[in-house]
Amino acid sequence: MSEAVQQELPVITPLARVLGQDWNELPTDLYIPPDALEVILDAFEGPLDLLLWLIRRNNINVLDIPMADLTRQYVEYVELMHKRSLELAAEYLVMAAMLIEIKSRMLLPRPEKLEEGEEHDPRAELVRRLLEYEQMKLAARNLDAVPLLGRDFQTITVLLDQLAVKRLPQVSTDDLMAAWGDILKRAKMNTHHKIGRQELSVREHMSRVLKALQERGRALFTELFPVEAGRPELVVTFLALLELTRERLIDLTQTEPFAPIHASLTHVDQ
Amino acid sequence: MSINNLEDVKKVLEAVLLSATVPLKLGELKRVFEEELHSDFLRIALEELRQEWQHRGVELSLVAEGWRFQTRPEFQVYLDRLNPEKPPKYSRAVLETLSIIAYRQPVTRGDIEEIRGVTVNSQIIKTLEDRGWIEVVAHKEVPGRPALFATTKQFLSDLNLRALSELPALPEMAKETLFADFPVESE
Amino acid sequence: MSINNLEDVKKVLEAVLLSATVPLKLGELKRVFEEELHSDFLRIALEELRQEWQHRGVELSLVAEGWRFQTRPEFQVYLDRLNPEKPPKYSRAVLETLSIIAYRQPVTRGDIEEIRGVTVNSQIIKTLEDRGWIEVVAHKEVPGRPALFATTKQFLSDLNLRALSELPALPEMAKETLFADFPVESE
Repeated sequence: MSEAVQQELPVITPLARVLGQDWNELPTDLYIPPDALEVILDAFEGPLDLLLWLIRRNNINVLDIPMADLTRQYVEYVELMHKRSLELAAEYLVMAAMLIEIKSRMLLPRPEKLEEGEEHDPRAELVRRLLEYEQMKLAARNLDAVPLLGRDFQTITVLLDQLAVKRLPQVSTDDLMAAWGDILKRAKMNTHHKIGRQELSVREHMSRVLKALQERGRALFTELFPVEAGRPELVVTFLALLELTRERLIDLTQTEPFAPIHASLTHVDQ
Repeated sequence: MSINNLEDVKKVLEAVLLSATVPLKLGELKRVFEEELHSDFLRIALEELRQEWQHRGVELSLVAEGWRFQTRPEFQVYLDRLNPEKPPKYSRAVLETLSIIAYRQPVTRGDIEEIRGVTVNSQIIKTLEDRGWIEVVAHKEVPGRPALFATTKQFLSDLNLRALSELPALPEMAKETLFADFPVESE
Repeated sequence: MSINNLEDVKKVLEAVLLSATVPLKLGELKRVFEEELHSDFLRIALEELRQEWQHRGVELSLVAEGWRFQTRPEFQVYLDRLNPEKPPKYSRAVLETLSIIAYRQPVTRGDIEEIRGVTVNSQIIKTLEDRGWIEVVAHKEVPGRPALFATTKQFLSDLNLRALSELPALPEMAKETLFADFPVESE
């Protein structure tokens, strides 16, 4: 595990650049060129991180920390930072106070054993926190190594066929009737005469005749009748032609009596 | 992983194209490989890939912007069930206009306006024309020669009707008043 | 197209999952079919599909939020050549905070600060919330009612995991001291 811990030390490559020289490691003594100090401080995530680094660098057994040495080193770092007027997070000072307190308690005579086999060690709480932080630090590194969406792999979203995806509103005959109902309610028209299905059919044939004439321009009157259709159809077509003429939508022309009758779309200029 | 055969190239192309959010051109696909691959080699790989996907719900196709995977239209029905968005609805104005054209054809825009009592927005007519439900069948010989609109065959088939006469008869009240004072006849 | 065999079901599932924008659960996949398909039948189809995609650049994966297709990490090198911008790396502070929430959830900001020994910047929490990885699941009934954070399903899905138990195991520490009186558990 100690290798893992070594790797986990804050790594900035180079750690700092001072007077044109790269610092790839933290110095073993306490002298740190002032320009590098801020960079080094930035590399630590807080007092626990700095303490862990001191412990691991000095190969200290975390369960048996020599408080005097560790406190001295830590406090010297903090004082150095302070002297350089670096903005020092309050946590660093709180930790210094805590270390000094543990150290002084260690100097006092050991109290009686609290419980069977268990001795109260003033360092216990510090050790617990150090180990817990170290564990989360390692866990964070492991977590970062897990393949991550967007970084290490991507999801698939195949495009939808654009034509198919466009949904058009559907209309039913009920919708049309309802729309008519709305119109009528608004119009409040008076009743004069009835028009039923037959009229509607005439209207449909009016459209059909107009379409046919639009394609051909001009047609023989007789050609406009769907011969294959039954008698009612022929009658309706005839009514449609009469109605179209009455509404001046088509012209019926006959050059002389008994000559073929021609139908054409009305043109103003004719 | 080194790329040394057609199968490997196809595997990479498939992964790249499936995960892409935009169509990719041949030049872009080339850039994916460390090795300098010949365009023809890539084209062969793409063509083989396209054939392998031929009988599936997703297809590889070459569109103007490049190569892309897309769903086949036949599978849209399944995707729709997954996202049952409310189907879009036509506005009341569109429906009223459509019903006037259906029941009173051929009619001009002026006729529709007179019946509805309000101006008919061009967008409404365009919506119905774009849908392929109405068309201009003639022009009325009055000043301005306004277009006469009628419904199309497609309108009938989309509403599952064989002829206009299959449109539902209007309610009694409606029947009585429907064509009264209809502007065209009232002259 | 009617669905009457395993191959057809697989074809539809493939098209639906390839075009989906989010992972799909079994229940959602069921809804895609008009026929009432048995869950076990769908599971078999999904498992067969997963195996068919086994040796390709894309894989069918079951994550916390459901089934989805995704590229294999080994193919990322090709995708990166197409889109050379790498997503930003998270700082140690963000990663440590995320780990604490992931392994110790639910935790308050105070709990996180206690473990890390420093104040937790609001920006760190916001970064993780914006990513959709953590959320407030409750408020602790102590003065100030601090928010209790937990990881989301999306966090698991983004790490290609189905459950928290699939997270990498916590590194072994000197256990006898470590869990002696962990603040969250000590209440």
